[in-house]
Amino acid sequence: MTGLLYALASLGAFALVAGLILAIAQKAFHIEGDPMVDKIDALLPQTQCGQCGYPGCKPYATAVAAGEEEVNHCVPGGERTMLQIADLMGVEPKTVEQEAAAPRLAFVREDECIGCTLCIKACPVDAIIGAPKQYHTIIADHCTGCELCVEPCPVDCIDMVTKPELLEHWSWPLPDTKRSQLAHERREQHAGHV
Amino acid sequence: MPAMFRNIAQRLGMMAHSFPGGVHPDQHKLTGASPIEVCELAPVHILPMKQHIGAPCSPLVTVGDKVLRGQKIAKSEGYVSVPVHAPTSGTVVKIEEHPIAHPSGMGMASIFIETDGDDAVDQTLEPITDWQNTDPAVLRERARMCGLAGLGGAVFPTFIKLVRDKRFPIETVILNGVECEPYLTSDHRLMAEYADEILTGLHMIRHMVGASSSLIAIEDNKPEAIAAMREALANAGDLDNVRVVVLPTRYPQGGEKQLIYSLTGLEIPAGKLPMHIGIVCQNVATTKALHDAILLGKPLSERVVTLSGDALPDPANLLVRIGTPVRRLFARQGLDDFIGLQIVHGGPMMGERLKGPDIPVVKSTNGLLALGSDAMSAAHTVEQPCIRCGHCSEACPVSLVPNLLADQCRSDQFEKAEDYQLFDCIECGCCSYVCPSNIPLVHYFRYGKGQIALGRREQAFAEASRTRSESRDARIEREKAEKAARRSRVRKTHPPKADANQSSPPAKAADATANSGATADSTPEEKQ
Amino acid sequence: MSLIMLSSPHAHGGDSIRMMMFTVILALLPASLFSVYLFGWLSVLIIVTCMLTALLTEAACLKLMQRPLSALLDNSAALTGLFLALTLPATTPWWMAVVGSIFAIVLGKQVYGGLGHNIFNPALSARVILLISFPLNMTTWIIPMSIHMGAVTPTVNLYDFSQCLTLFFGGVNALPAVIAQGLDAISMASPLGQVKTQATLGVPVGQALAAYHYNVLDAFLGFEAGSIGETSALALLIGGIFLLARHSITWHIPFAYLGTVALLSAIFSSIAPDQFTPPMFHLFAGGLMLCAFFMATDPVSSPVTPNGQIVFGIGCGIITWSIRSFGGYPEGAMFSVLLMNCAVPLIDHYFRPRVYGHAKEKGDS
Amino acid sequence: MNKSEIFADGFWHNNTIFAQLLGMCPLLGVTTSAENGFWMGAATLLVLTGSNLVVSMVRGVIPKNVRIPSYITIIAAFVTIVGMAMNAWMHEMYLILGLFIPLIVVNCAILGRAEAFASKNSVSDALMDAIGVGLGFTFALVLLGGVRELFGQGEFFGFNVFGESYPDVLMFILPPGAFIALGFILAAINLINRSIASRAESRAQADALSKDIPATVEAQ
Amino acid sequence: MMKLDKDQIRMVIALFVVAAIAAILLATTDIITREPIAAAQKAALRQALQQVLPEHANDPQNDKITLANNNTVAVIYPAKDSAGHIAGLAWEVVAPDGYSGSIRILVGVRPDGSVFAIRVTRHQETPGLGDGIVKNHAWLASFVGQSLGSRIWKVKKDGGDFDQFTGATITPRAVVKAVKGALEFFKQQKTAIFARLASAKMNHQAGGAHE
Repeated sequence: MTGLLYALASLGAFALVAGLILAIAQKAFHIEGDPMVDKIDALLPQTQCGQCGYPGCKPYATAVAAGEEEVNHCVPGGERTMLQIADLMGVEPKTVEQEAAAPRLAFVREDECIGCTLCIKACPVDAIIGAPKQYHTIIADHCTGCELCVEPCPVDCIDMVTKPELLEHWSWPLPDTKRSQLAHERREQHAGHV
Repeated sequence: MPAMFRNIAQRLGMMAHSFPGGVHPDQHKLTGASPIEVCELAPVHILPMKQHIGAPCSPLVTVGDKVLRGQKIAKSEGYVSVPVHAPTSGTVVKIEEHPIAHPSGMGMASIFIETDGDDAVDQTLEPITDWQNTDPAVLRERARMCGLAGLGGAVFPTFIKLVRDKRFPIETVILNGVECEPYLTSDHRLMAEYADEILTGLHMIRHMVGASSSLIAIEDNKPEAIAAMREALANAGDLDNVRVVVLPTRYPQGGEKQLIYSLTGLEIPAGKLPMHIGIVCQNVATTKALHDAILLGKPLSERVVTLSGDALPDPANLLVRIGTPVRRLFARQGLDDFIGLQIVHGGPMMGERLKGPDIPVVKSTNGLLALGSDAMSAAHTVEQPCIRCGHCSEACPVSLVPNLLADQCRSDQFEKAEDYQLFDCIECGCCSYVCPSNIPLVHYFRYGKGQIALGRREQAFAEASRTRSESRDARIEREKAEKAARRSRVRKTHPPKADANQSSPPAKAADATANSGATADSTPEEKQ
Repeated sequence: MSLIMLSSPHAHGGDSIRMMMFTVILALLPASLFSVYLFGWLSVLIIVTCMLTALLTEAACLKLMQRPLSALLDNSAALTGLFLALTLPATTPWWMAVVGSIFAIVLGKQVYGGLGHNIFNPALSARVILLISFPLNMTTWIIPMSIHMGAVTPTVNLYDFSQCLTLFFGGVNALPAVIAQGLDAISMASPLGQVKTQATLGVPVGQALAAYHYNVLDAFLGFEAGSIGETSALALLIGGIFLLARHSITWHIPFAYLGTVALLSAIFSSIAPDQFTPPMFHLFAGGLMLCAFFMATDPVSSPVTPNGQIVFGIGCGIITWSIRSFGGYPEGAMFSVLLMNCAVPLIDHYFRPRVYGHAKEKGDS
Repeated sequence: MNKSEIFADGFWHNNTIFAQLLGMCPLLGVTTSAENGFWMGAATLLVLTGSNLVVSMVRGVIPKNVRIPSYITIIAAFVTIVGMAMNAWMHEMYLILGLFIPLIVVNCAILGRAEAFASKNSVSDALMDAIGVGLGFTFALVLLGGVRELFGQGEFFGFNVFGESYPDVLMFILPPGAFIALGFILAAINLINRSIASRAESRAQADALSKDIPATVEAQ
Repeated sequence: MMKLDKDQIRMVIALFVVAAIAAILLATTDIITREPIAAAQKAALRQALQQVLPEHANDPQNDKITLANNNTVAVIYPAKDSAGHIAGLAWEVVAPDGYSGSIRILVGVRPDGSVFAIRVTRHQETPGLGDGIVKNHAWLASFVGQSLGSRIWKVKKDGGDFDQFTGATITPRAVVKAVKGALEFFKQQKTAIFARLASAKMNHQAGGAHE
């Protein structure tokens, strides 16, 4: 019987002390604030396309950082961005459902443009210049290819065109050897599996 | 101990310094003794709008224009750029995209000139005979106007290097006559046949940059060139000012960094240029072209090209007008059928393999090789696993560890590759040359560099987009606030009527205006 | 003309894995031949069995992984087999040679991804697996050239093919009883083993070596107990010099390795000659020469850069000498190489050469 | 998830050893023979059952912040009880496994199940999970112990398999052998899983096809 | 001092309750298993003693004596025949210099100072090599009947009379040394031991009378 008492006393006392320490620690080390938003925002491609269901990259980053949104909704960022965010957040990667098309540019057929400025209002990065009743032009270097200007256009004069490949921007592909193909496959497998 | 040996060797005049690594490929200098032949004019010359490192040019002529030899037909768009000149007289027949010597096989806007056969020369540029007493800045402008770019293969605009800068006084001018690539002999023949002109060119450079000493570096496999240069020096009585340095043959001694190290033992710090350590390095062909530009008033419209390769029946050194189609040159030397052959633009170590012979000779074309499948297949057999033998790092002239770098590039670990100084790779090809596993190391490095550049571009673009988006949001916010302020002002002066119907339309209008973006200021509502 | 993108260079020096491996096999020829001289047909049987098994195992692995069988021609499997054979004692039974070779190829090489991916030297890892699995067989040595030693009892004639064949495939029990007993008579400790045992009893080094009739010249030439290929420092040295001359290896690893062992043993044996063996003993004893010239320099599992190779060699030297002097095993050469193999990625990272144009950074050496 | 799915998940798909690679300490430490593996597995199974039951019962009561210390206390209590019982009634096995029994406390597999499953599921589900996971763990231990015993000593559960002349292969008895044998077992398990997956896939494809055919016929 | 709110007080209480329940369970188990554990330990020891002692009529564990000598404490289990004569003695010795850790050996000796049998009770030697000291019955048998004078108490490698197993020298060497130590201990303490045994017997008988 004394054994039972001893056990009770020692374990109980220990539990009490440990519980108190924990309780105090919880009060003392409570932290607030979240620098995660900026980190996630930095990973996003900043197309501001809204395909994630948020009005821009930053709002999406905020939602993801708050844990309210999955990491796989950035279509232009594709697999790579998803993996980076998942890595940063320490969550399980998810497949990106939509495949991002090749980077594209919006192009205004100027002779059809009526100068309504609706596309200018829609552009999230101010890449369209023009004034009312004037032709609008898209600054190719600024266009993120988000397609947000296509829908508002009342005369459907905006096309999405493939981004022209520039000689200066050309870069060597991986060598066409078995080995590099294998490496490539493994990378994809890895990305798909994780 | 090695330092002691080096001192002794130096005293014996055998070698100055030895850069690490390097290889000794078979020389194949088939055309070393072939005098330069003047190549006939082609019926059509094709001139790509960018033949140098830097910004491309824009055409000055339109279809149907008559041009004269040496006439400027495209002007440079930017500082690092030089104009393009007509190689002969004729008519501009079209301006359109045409393949160039680029690994992508992509084309570039090019001016096509149909030769009229007169070869009439544009006389606008006066020769500057009294160059010794001419302001270096004038000479420098002449070099730019004449479209001079490094003819050794790098085609960096020459005038940029020929500058006097008080912060970096130039002490030494180095003439690069090393020509370490196998097969190529264009510089070799140029030195053998135009030693005097090159020497004059060298003095022009010295005058322009204010250098006190100069060296002419030639590898010991070109005795004829060495003799010719020495003779020219003796004739000119220049023996004290200029020294011919004979270097033991080793690839890539012709690389600027390696050559400077070989001659002086100095390293160019990363990210710096030779001028930062008081050195200007010019290729002998460029020097000859500078001589022609200043003393003869001739813009750059022709160059010496070595046509060679184990599959070419009749190798030769040709003086070729820029813009001449390559297919024509090969045909001239007896090669019409390219099946099973590989055509290389430049030397076998650093040149680009062409996708076809339908490209023109450009300023960087120092050689054109037709290689039989044997020679090529040795270089491009199936890649085997790396056995980490370390031969690549032994051969690397900049002391990288190529096999680790290749692993990193292959597996897209670009940050690590940058940490391992991927961008210090000069793509000389020594590592691939010695690799027993036939790993295309240089290819992996090019892939890595390209991907890193792509990443940086994307990063910069995203950054710019973010800034634009944020400033747009801020502007909309500001406009909204201004609107609200104005409205409240209006309300104060004209208190709203009790009727709700009347108060809502202006509010809607205000919202619409707030969302109107770039042209908000000029929307009709705003003007009311 | 194909449209495959091929980068420069468009020339090649002509080196191949196949030739490199073949060069090493050639360099092992003196040691192999000398082992046949010392241990007769037993040596031939071990070498042939190991090389054949290694090749067959490699073929099976390639088949299993759906890789082209042409990879057999790169000579690496044959070399691994030969390496392993040379580290085995003369009395190794056939099944141990076979199991060892399979271990070498499967566990030492293919599980890591095949040629070029193994962290450890395959032959050495197999040898260590054999050592810890069958310690009795792996530490039983016989007197080399026992036929000339004037053995009193009749014993195995190493130059008699049928006797060797019976011993190799049937084991001791398959031999006539008289001969089997004689085998005991010609078994002896290796010099390192002798010193280690005596040291634990507190016998001074000099005394122990004298009792063993140790003789530096014999050790150098190889007339002492040990694995079939490791006894002759001379034969290995000839092979090593051949490799150096052919530029198959560089001087960094062997010199750093041997130098470190020599230096450490010189210092300590001059301080406490009764406890520590002299440098000459260390250099010619056990597998040091074999490891220094052939095992540690195995390209796949050694550092790439010269600086790294020197560090690697010094590390091997320190560990070898420490195990021999203080460890539980008499010989430490193989363990030291395997241990340093683990450190190779780190060494490669920290001992990169200074890149052209970059000032010397702190921590670089 | 129904009960059989919970069991299958714990036993195979999420097997502590083969899928999660947890609980390596007892795995590598005691599996020199199949019998040792079996009893270690049995001890773990008992502890796991007890802890899962209790944790599931108290899951609504324990505050989030002290759940880990509470679970550990519960697990430690069960481990000590099992240890005492083993000492009392299986003394010989206790002498062999004794060192490893207390270590069950820190077997992350058990805490992992308490945290990941029992604290979120009903008592009966938690019991099923404990049985599945525990049997899966036991299976893994017996398998590895069996392989090591078989190749190391030529025996299985003490019965001679390869005959008397089989030489003891010490590597399999020593710790390195545990790692190597485990590696090969994992490879084999992956191979089995892959073939199961590919068979399932081909079956699914066949199903899809058989569904498609009438549809297309109708369309025509 | 910080004030704890309700949540945190709940935390402390929950932890305490869990610990308390665990304590009760453990104490109960302890009470239940205490006797079976003692019995199991006794049985294990009895089995071991059976192997190292000659046939006896008594329970050696009941008749044990504790002999403190310098700083070692030896628990000695005597075996007595039906007549009450001492037929053999057993005690545990520790060989501290095993290959991996110490080895515990139960040494049984006859009253004349010769070994009756030895058994290794606990060791951590390398399986397959050093564990020959448990499995190699022929080797264990080579100790039987040997006394200090009848053998050179060293392994053969060191010039003694006992085999080492091939490949393992350290373990047998440690065992031989420990057994030799045990015999020497017995030789020195023989009279003391027998004296203690005799007195213990008296005590025991006296105690028995009281019961």
